[in-house]
Amino acid sequence: MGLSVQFLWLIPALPLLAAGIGSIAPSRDRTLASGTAIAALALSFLLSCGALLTALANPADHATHNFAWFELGHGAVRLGWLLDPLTALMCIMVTFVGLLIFIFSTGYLRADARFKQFFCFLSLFAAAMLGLLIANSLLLLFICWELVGLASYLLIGFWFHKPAAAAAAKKAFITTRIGDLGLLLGMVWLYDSTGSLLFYDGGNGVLEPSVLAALGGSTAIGLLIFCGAVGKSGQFPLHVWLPDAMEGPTPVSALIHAATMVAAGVFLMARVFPLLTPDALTVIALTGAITALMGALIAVAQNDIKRILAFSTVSQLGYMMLAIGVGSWTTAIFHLLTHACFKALLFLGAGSVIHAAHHEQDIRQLGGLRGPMKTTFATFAIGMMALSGVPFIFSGFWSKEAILHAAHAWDVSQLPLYLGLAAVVLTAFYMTRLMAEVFFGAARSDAAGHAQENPPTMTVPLGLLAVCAVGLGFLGTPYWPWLQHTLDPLAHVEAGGYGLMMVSIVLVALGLGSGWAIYGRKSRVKSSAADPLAVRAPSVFAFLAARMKFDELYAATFGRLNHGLAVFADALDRHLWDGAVRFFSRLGEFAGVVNRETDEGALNGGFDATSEGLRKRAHSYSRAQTGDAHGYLLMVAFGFVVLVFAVLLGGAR
Amino acid sequence: MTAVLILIAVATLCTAAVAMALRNLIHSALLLIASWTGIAAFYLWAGAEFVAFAQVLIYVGAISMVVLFAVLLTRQSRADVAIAPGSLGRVVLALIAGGAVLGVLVGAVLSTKFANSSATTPTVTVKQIGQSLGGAHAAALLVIGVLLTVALLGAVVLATTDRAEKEDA
Amino acid sequence: MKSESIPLVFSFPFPLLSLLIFTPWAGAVLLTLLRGASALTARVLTLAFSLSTLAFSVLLLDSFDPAATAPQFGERQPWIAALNVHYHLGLDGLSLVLVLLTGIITPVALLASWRLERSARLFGALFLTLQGAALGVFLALDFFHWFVFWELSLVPAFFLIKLWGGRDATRAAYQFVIYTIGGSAFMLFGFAALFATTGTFDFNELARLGADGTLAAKLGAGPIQFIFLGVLFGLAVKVPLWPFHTWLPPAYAEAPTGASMFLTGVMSKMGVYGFLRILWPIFPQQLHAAAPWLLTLALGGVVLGAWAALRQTDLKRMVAYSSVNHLSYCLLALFAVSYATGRAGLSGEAATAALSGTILQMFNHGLSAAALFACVGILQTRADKNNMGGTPMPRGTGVSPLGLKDFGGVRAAAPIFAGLCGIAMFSSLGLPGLNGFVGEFLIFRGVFGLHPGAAAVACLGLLGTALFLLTFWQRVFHGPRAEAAAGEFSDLRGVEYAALVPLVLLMFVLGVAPQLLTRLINPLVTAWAGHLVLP
Amino acid sequence: MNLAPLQLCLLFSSALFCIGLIGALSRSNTILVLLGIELMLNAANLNFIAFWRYGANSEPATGVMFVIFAIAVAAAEAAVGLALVITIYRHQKNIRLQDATRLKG
Repeated sequence: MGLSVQFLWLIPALPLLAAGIGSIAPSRDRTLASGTAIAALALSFLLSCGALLTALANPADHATHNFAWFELGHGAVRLGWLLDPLTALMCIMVTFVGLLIFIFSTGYLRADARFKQFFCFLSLFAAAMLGLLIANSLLLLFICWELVGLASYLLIGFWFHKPAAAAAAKKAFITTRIGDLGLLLGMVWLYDSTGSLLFYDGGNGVLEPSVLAALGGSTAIGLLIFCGAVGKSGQFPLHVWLPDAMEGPTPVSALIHAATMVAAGVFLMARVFPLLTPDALTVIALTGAITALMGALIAVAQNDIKRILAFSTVSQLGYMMLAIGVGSWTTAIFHLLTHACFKALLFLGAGSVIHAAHHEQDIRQLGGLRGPMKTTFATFAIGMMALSGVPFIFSGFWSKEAILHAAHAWDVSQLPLYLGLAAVVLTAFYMTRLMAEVFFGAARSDAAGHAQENPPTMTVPLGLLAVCAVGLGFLGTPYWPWLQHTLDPLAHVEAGGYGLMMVSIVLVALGLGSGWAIYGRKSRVKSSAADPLAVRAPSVFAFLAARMKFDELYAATFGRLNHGLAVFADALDRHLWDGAVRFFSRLGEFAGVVNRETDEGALNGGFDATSEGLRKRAHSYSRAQTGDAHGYLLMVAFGFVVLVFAVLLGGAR
Repeated sequence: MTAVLILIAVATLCTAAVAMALRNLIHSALLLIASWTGIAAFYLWAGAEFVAFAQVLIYVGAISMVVLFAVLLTRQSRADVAIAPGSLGRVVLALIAGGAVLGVLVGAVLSTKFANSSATTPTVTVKQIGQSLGGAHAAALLVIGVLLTVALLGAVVLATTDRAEKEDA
Repeated sequence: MKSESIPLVFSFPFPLLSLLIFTPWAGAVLLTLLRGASALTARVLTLAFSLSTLAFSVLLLDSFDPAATAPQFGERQPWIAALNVHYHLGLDGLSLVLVLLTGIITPVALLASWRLERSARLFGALFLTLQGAALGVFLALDFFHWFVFWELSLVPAFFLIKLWGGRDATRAAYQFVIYTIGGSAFMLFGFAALFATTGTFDFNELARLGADGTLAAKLGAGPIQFIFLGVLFGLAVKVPLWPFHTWLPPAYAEAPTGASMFLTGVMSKMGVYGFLRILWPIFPQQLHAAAPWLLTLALGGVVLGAWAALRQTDLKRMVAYSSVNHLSYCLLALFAVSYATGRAGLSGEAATAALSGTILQMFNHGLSAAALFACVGILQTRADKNNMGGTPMPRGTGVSPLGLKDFGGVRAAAPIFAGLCGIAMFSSLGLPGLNGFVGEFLIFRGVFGLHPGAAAVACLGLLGTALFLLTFWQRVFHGPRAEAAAGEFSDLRGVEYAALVPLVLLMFVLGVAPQLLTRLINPLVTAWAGHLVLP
Repeated sequence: MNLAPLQLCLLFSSALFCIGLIGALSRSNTILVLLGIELMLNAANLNFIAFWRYGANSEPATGVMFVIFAIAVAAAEAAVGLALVITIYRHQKNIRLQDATRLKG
């Protein structure tokens, strides 16, 4: 039962409908709001499966359905849907993870007064995200891209009465918008160069060989589009919003800021991969590698459970970008899919912990939850091992290996590979630290002490995600690279390379071992005790804990610049332009003042005597000014008569 | 022809003279309107229809209204209308001055030999007026326009109640 | 029924366009005569007459032929034969879009000022006069009465600001009138000189002369440059083009809500309309020569307008600056088109996109800025009430100007208001799915093809807009409850819904289906873009 | 006495001028003074028309043009003058011209 491309719009339309219903439903009616949202997403999931069947029938084909949005000139601005394995797989991932997170949210936000709005926003997000995936036009993709940004803004600021949440929402929107401006410019540049924004259009789409040949490769367009991805996917140097976005409710962090939206940048780059020139790819690879290492480093020194996971997300997104940059976009998507599952699992696990521990997020305050929260512990452990890349069983291992192999095979530079390998150790290390602090040892606060396992609406999604976190890896092993070949039948998968695999296994073991040695063997006793690493290298640890001071740096540069520009613009208005207007309006007055000043100056200059005489004379003259208008008129009349007589008598002939 | 002119002249002069002499300002304003209408009639008689209509529009239509408004806005108690002390002297002085001017003018008119006037009435159509307004006299038209704008603004500014001053007072 | 009624209505010469202009004026006259009418009667009558524009527009839409690029429904009567002045009205796609905008904004603005306390009759009469004058500007095709309408619109605007405005209303009103009249005086001189040379006031005729270079040849290079600058100055003040905008923030900030909505929604469009209808067709060569400088000024408006808005603490001034920013995009696109005119190998596509974007942006900015002013007005009434212990507050009695810091947490108290205001804000910010995006995208697409550097700089403006609007939203609606919003901050009530909901609905509709508008203007714009040559 | 029509016209205008002059000189009410001045202006206009009608080899429309402009100026003068009257009234509560002597030297 396939879903043909003409009806692909149904996939985003259903959540959109649910959002519409949710927005007008009475806010008391909780089941209606959550029920429609979940039902709509479940239907979308089924439709996505149908779409995958259709796509698998002919994986190399890009089925499209294009239509005119509005007329422009002799042509029209056109949009369209696109169905290929990439779209279908992404849709399945988003709907599946989304569905589980929706179900989890019914438990997590049970007590919130604005339950209805939450599901309304979540449905809006799902609709926009799915629209982004099925878009066959960079314009439509951009539209949905902005809409997911809006949903993210609304959901980060869901608890808007908290100033921190409101500020974080604004920061996220503005930071991603900086990247989006690059995307917008890249888009109009592309439009201007090719006359189209459709990806595939029967030979005339921008990703098709004839148009690409005519375009002749433009590094600038590729890099501008990459700007959008940098903003959305939290790449260096625009990663600063992602950790702050954790102010939103935890299911939001799981869905938007870990599994789906932030991965949209990777998806975008995978989608426009044919446009990217080698130079652009080099930049992307290095950015990804730097991000991967930087995220992992910062994660080591964080204490908030969600922030650790957020920086881990930054780091993993860096891996994906690295994969794109070294030319293997299929492995990037492979890692995207596995990461979506295990990171959603980790976030939901964290959410489960936070919910049980009455919104305590500081890992120093937690501890010992292994006992009371067995399901959560088990599933979280699976997620942690998947993320760390524990060999052979867990999906993260296979996808990360694929990326490292692709980086190894890159013929430009081996630097990304080394940075990636360094990040592997750190990833294993900080995840071990997290596990040890949260689940082992003894409870270090009342909240942690009274924590209890959550209801099934929250644990069942955890279980399902754990299954995926294990199973998904087998779709893309080097021995059976089904996923890569489905996405791109021409993809060349690096087989073999056991040496590299051994190295990476050793590095993972190193990370896990050192983490356990430092944090697990002798667990923390008091919540106020200093971190063992902080004791050994206080300055480095403080620098990392302050997130490498990026926020401070930006506040000191761009923040100042922004403020300065505002002051400048305002002052320009108030003083220069308005002043110019006032200047003209007072020109006459000014002239008068000048006149008087000169007069007085002249008087004071030594003409006192003359002026005295003049003044007397003037005074007598001024007596003629009686102020009597009649008198003046009379004078005029007599003057006239005298004049006429004078003329007559003078004999002017 | 001449009889009509004399008739118009007498009517105009009489109304003007009475208007200047009356005490009641409203009456004199109304009489002045009549006088202006007489002038318009003279223009008609002279063949300048456009000017006649302009006269009617502007004097009879507009200025008279402004005058009436001004009169109504500045209505005073009866006492003020009475002739102020010492004004008899001024009336006499005025009559002397007026008489002198009149004498000079009449003398000049009567003693001057005018060149023989053309028998045919010059005709000027509205179209010609328009053409010279837009052509030869375009600059003057602009200046007049500016003058009117300035006068309008000035009148508004003068007549506006000055809030600050009122508060002071 | 419908098929029968059309020939009846349009048996020419049926003066539909004159009716369009003069029905509001008839309403104004009626209102002045109805001396004893109650405030409610006056308000309802005003609203009914202001809706006439919308009703006539429906008739117009019915028989408007988008494919014809010449003005339609023309009316041409000799008026002052001596001056070759004709009463000449006509409507093309551009005019139609603006007439529709006027038809939408005026009733909504009246609804937003529904509860205004003082003399509803006079307010209504002035508003209807303003509406008629604005329609006249959009429909006149002869400079003479175009200018009459243009100046006439100032008078009611002056009184609306002065009589119903805030504390500094008198100063703002005088500044507004004198500045704009000063601008138009230069324009008048310019046209008088044009008339002296060509003997016509007709726009089409003048555009023809301008396009084939006759005008420049007749006038000589020096004089036409001066005339061009005069007309440019007159229009630039009205739009306003940065840096001739300093009258705008005080005027918008001091005007009563409804008047602010009309000023920003319709009157600012008169200036852009003048650029498109007069300056660009009649002085193609001169505009082309000045385009690099003008582009710089427009960019100044885009960027500095946005950042100046960021600095404002008075909410109305902030929205006013956002108008400077948004209208500068319109001018940016036009100047870019003029800049690229005559370039070898110029494709019409970019110019089409830029010009369509300009027109869409005019309409969209009308909707979103009016909605934002309505929202600020609602905030203001609530704050006044809270300050005065429940009694509505007459303006002009020393209310402190509304600051960003006076509010906070309004979203918790009034979620529906917050939602509608948020939609208006995101529309103004250019969020896709709402109307603002389409125009801005087309402008960027066009300007990039014509002058890539300008497009890149203008991007900064988008960032600035997002910055100040989100700051506004965060301060006013988020966070804990603040002083002015404390106490009873009720959600929207009847009339306020009626003022905001139509605008918000239109934002959605036009965001999803811009075809509704582009259909009307596309052939016209395509024709414009097809004739981009210098004499 | 056999007078040419031109002379008749000129006499008419002289008389009107003097009536205006006498009125302006004799009355103390500022409005009436202004009206007298208006009459004087009108008399001047009469002359223009008269010379246009009977004058030798005059430009076809010059006299008419002069009158039109003079009427415009007179309108402006009346507007400003009466506005001044109202201002004076506001300041000194009457409109006697003799009392308005604040600006004297």
